[in-house]
Amino acid sequence: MSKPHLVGSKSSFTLAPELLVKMHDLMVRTRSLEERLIKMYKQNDGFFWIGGPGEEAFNIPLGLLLNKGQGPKFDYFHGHYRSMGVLLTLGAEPIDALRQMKNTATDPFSAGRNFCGHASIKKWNVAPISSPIEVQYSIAPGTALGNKRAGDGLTVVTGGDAGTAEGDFATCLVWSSRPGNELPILIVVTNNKWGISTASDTQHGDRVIADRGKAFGIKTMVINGNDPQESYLKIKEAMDYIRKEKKPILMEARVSRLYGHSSASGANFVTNEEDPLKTFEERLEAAGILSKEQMKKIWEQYNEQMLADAQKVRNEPQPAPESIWDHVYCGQKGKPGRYV
Amino acid sequence: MSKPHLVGSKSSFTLAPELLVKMHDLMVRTRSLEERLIKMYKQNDGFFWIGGPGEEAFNIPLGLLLNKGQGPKFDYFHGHYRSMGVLLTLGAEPIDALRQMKNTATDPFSAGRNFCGHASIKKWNVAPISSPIEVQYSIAPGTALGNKRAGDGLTVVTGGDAGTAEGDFATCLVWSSRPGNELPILIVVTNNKWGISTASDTQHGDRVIADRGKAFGIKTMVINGNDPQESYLKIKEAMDYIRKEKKPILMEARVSRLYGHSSASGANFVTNEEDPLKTFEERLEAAGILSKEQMKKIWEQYNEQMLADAQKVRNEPQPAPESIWDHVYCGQKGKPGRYV
Amino acid sequence: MATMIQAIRMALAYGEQHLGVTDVYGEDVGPPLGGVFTGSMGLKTAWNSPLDERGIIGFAIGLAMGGQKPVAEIQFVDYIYNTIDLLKIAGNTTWATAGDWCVPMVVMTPVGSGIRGSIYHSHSFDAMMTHIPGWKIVMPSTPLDAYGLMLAAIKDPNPVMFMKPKALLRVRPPAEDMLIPGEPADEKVLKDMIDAPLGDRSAWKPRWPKLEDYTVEIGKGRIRREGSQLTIVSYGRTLPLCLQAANELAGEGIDAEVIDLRSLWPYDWDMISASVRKTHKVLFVNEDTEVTNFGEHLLRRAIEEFFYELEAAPKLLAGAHLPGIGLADALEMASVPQLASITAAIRELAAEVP
Amino acid sequence: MATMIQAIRMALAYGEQHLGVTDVYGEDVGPPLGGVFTGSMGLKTAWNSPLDERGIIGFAIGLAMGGQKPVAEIQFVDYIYNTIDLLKIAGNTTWATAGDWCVPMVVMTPVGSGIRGSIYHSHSFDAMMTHIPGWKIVMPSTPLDAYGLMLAAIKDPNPVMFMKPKALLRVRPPAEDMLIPGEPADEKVLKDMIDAPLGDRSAWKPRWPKLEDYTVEIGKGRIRREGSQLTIVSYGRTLPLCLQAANELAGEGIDAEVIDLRSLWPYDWDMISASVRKTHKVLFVNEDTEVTNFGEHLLRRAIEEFFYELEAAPKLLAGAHLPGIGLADALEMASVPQLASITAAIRELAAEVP
Ligand SMILES: Cc1ncc(C[n+]2csc(CCOP(=O)(O)OP(=O)(O)O)c2C)c(N)n1
Ligand SMILES: Cc1ncc(C[n+]2csc(CCOP(=O)(O)OP(=O)(O)O)c2C)c(N)n1
Ligand SMILES: [Mg+2]
Ligand SMILES: [Mg+2]
Repeated sequence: MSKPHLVGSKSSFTLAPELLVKMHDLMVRTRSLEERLIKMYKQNDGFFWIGGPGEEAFNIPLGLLLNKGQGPKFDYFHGHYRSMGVLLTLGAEPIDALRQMKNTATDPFSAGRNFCGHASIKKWNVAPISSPIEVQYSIAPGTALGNKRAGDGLTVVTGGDAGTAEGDFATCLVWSSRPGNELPILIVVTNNKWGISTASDTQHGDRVIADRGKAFGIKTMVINGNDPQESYLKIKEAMDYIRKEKKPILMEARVSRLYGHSSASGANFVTNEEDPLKTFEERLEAAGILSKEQMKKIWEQYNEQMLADAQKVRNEPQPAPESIWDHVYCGQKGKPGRYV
Repeated sequence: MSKPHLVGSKSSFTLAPELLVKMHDLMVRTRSLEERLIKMYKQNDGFFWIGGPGEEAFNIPLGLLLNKGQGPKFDYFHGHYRSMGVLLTLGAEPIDALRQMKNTATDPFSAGRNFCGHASIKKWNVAPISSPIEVQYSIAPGTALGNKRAGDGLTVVTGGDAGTAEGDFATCLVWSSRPGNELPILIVVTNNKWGISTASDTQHGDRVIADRGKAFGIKTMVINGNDPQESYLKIKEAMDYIRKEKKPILMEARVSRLYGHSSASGANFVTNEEDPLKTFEERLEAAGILSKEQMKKIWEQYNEQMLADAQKVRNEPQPAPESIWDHVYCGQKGKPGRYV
Repeated sequence: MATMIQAIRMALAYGEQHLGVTDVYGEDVGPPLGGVFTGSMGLKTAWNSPLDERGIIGFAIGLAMGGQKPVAEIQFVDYIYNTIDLLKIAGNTTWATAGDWCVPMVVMTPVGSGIRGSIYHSHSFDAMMTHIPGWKIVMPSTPLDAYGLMLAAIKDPNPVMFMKPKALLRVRPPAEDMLIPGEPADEKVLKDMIDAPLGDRSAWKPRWPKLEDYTVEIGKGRIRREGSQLTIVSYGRTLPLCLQAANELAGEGIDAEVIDLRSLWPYDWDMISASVRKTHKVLFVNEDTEVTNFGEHLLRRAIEEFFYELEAAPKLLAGAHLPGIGLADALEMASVPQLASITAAIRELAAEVP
Repeated sequence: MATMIQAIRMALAYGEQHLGVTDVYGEDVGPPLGGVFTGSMGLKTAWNSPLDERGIIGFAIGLAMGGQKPVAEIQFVDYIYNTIDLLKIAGNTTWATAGDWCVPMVVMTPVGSGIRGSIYHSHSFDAMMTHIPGWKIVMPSTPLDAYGLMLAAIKDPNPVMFMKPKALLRVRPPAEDMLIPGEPADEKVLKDMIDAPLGDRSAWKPRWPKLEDYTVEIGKGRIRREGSQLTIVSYGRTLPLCLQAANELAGEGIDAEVIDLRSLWPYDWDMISASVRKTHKVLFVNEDTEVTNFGEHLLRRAIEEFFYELEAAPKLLAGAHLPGIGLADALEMASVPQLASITAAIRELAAEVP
């Protein structure tokens, strides 16, 4: 990929142009992947699509700010099915997401077992993404305690707004704020104001979800997750506080849901929500940081790459039936007897 | 029981003396019952004791203010294992509590099946008290919706402070405050600062539990549950609001735990917590409403009654083994086949 | 000629109109969606709940106690596992109170494999559910039975678990089934009356047919095929496969009786007994994982009562004892009974000689 | 001569000192109480958690993923039923990630009847737990086995469910058991070293004996009595009762073999097979409710493999299929197997002739 030329001019940005360009690149890459996944679904190259288009302006900064590595000295990330942007930013390869979409044997996240977007990357402390809403909030405090014991690492957990109605969200607040045993954890709610077909204002008396942290003495933040610069700065501020104080923060990020809930609701682009990538591109152009031309090229490159990758994946093998017996237990392969 | 003579003098009370005398009477009755239950346990007339000594100053006013009856036009009460004072105030007979303690066949609450204090009185909308902590908070909003549809009834749910760490407490807040579908429910936490052996300030970042309602727009109150007058006035205020507005209130009542957690921790009187009944008696005497003599007599009468009742219960039959098959299903008795 | 999901929807409409159903609710159950499988589209008492399964079950118990008649939905049974304590409470309240309270509530939830649902949209629940006393448990395999069992569930004064086999929700009824009393014979006419249009449906209202009462008694199975040589007992998704296998094997001279259990608890032991006493061979088929499986209970009971009459070891064909069902075709196929494995199991049983 | 609860405590102390256990936690697990059954008294990593079972299990998964080695307690198994989804996640994480993550955690929890625990302190969990793939599951019936199984559980890289039979926690070891390696022979000496005093214990510290490694391999049963005429397979509370019944019945000329399964998953099928192939009769005993019961799985497998070798119908003796165990003596006695019912079942099986 050729480096775009940086135009140093007046801008509405305070972040360095290099960083903005990098974020833009990663956002396009992520969106391009999601759109390829949707196409695969529509072309019958996968049974189900769910993903994060509309959350790039939050997910990419988050991925950039995570301290990547394995074990409790490094940050843990407990994401959900809209988190692929975070993972790509950490360094995951788009083709691996396509593999999971196509449930190939080569899918490194689940060997063809799990839905697309349900990744797992232990070497970078990316916890397995599983379908049940909100359980990650009961689990994440555990890795945060590991972090606290090992040094300056922290744990990030994310999930949607509707899911905060599950008790696990409260569990996360309780376990993260035990007096004298506060945990270094960034508790994120990506609020798109929907749970599938259900509008949040019909269900949530807690109109500002972040306010739920206050009773626990947890510092709270509400941010515009559609603005990558604001996201970057606020996540950084939050992480600095958490690493230093070893205390939780509850952050609500307002985001968009650009292709509806999932393929079950059609996976078509919606026009009545802000597209954070479009907004960002307008600002980048206005600030003279990237030209329309340059951005178009980036899009084209990624779109081509995704298409090529998808074609490659199409020819990869499906998992063998007998593979179902592998990995019931740690390190186990094959079926030793009547049962594993 | 002979009516005590009312001395009308200056007092720290604003409630009518008749009401204060009635509350005192019911508080003594409740305490006397609990102390008899503890004695029964210690004399091997029961396997386990748990109860509410220390919560009378809250429970009796609550019982007095409930609108008793069957069905959604009337108030529902979802209590827990420290709620016997509420039930006695509604009109339950102490001897029935002794029967449950002794797990006799005559135990009207569970026919010898459940622990003492685990009552159920459908004819007065008293929901079954069950052992699992906090589940009543997930259940109570349902009866509150029944209330809302039927008229001016409301639902009261109570439980301890430690139990609010369960997700069910959050569930109760969520379901009670859905915008446009708020429920007429009084959500009570009786905070004695303990969960068995665990001090609440070691576990609860939410130092004021009632604050958890605020994010949901739920009106909150923190009251001195050791003061029967304050309890009465505040519960009344809360109920008036709920009946009128059809909206929830979250009330935290600070109470004492006077005999430890249960018989498992010895069930011995603790001296380092306020005894609300003792405080009340001192105030009643100071106000000239009841004399020491009068109060002593009330105690004696109840203590005698409880003893006599306990002796009676001792001779009542234990449940028959084959009774286990009854009531698996609504209205069913006996074992029709290989299985019920 | 309703599909099963239409039949369920009509039963709920009948329930609202005639049986006092007050609330049909759960995640995305109300407008605009009307359920992820359209099971509650257009119902007048349907509403969307918070995303909180514990709340959904708890609320149903409360509604039942509060004089209401709820039908609560868990969107996928895969998400019911944080509510087992509440299901137990619904099931033990009458017993624990020595009959004081009854808990008349219905929980409905899609179960099983068949839609490439991967790890969390493929669960079966028959094993755990039959281990929870105090409930009645049903699972239809035809639209008519779905209608009749839903009405029975609504009328029952106890908690009833209504399991909807995902794979069969859009399948047409078998030829031998009569119409649901009141439904138009033409499926297009029906669709026009009760299915919401695509796109904006805010102004849409269903026109329910003049539905009639029709109850399938809980606890009664149904012989879907009579046979003399062996008995197959199944329910839900695997039932039509058993039937198909039995019909196909008839050509090989294997004459199998196929029982649709329909009610898992209480279950129709009289029907199973009579059949096994006739055939002396029995195969139990379901798709839950096979360890501590409800079919093992039925098999144990068969052993208890017919050990000396059996002419072959009774068999269970069930799902692989694995943590999940994988997404890829081959994985799902290898994990739960399919036509081929059912056919093989029947053949094997038929061939077994003592 | 430790009791089982002392043995567990010593195993946890050994685990802290030598096996990297970082957290022993749960409700009232830390000081001052050290567990409602004293199982974690004096442990240096023991701490009290919020009253939140979902939090306890979720946190354990997180700790395991975060490089820690947790032993989490659910105070009574009766309160585990709102965490089944999380137990399933602990059990499916390795499989769902195709081996990427392992989840090395131990959950310990008291199970079963025997203390007049009424409806919510008497639950058994073997049926539901064995229906959750991906776990290992153990339940000792002697102090030595408890010690050895706890060390095995801690060393295992998978989630392990350690069920503590409530009724046996304070029982002394059987005569044939050796001492736990390192423990003093005199129970008073041991008590003095590791049991906290009554009253104020804020200054108290345990003096742990110089404990040694001793592992009971998960998946291995133990023949507690050799016999030739029939096989009894049990575990937990009912095991000593089976043993007592077998010993008493020896006088009547009934020679029963008694297998303590010890591990429920994986279980020692080799041991069961060898025994049944010898005796041709088998009785499975446990106290969980009898419908969709783990003993039904074992019985089904026996039928699958030995149908034609059995000289009597294999039997299951288990708990009544009821919503709870009642408080009154007579109710508890009538609900779960006791010495009398076990004895009767053995007699009946011994007398059965084809
Ligand atoms: C426990 C559970 N219940 C239900 C579902 C089905 N489901 C999948 S996504 C979803 C809505 C989630 O909404 P929200 O938490 O706001 O996240 P969003 O999808 O809007 O990002 C539901 C109900 C599930 N996956 N898990
Ligand atoms: C779900 C559940 N977990 C654990 C227990 C065991 N238990 C009984 S009472 C109790 C402490 C309750 O504390 P709190 O809620 O503050 O009420 P309190 O007893 O102090 O009134 C515990 C842990 C239980 N009954 N239910
Ligand atoms: Mg959302
Ligand atoms: Mg308390």
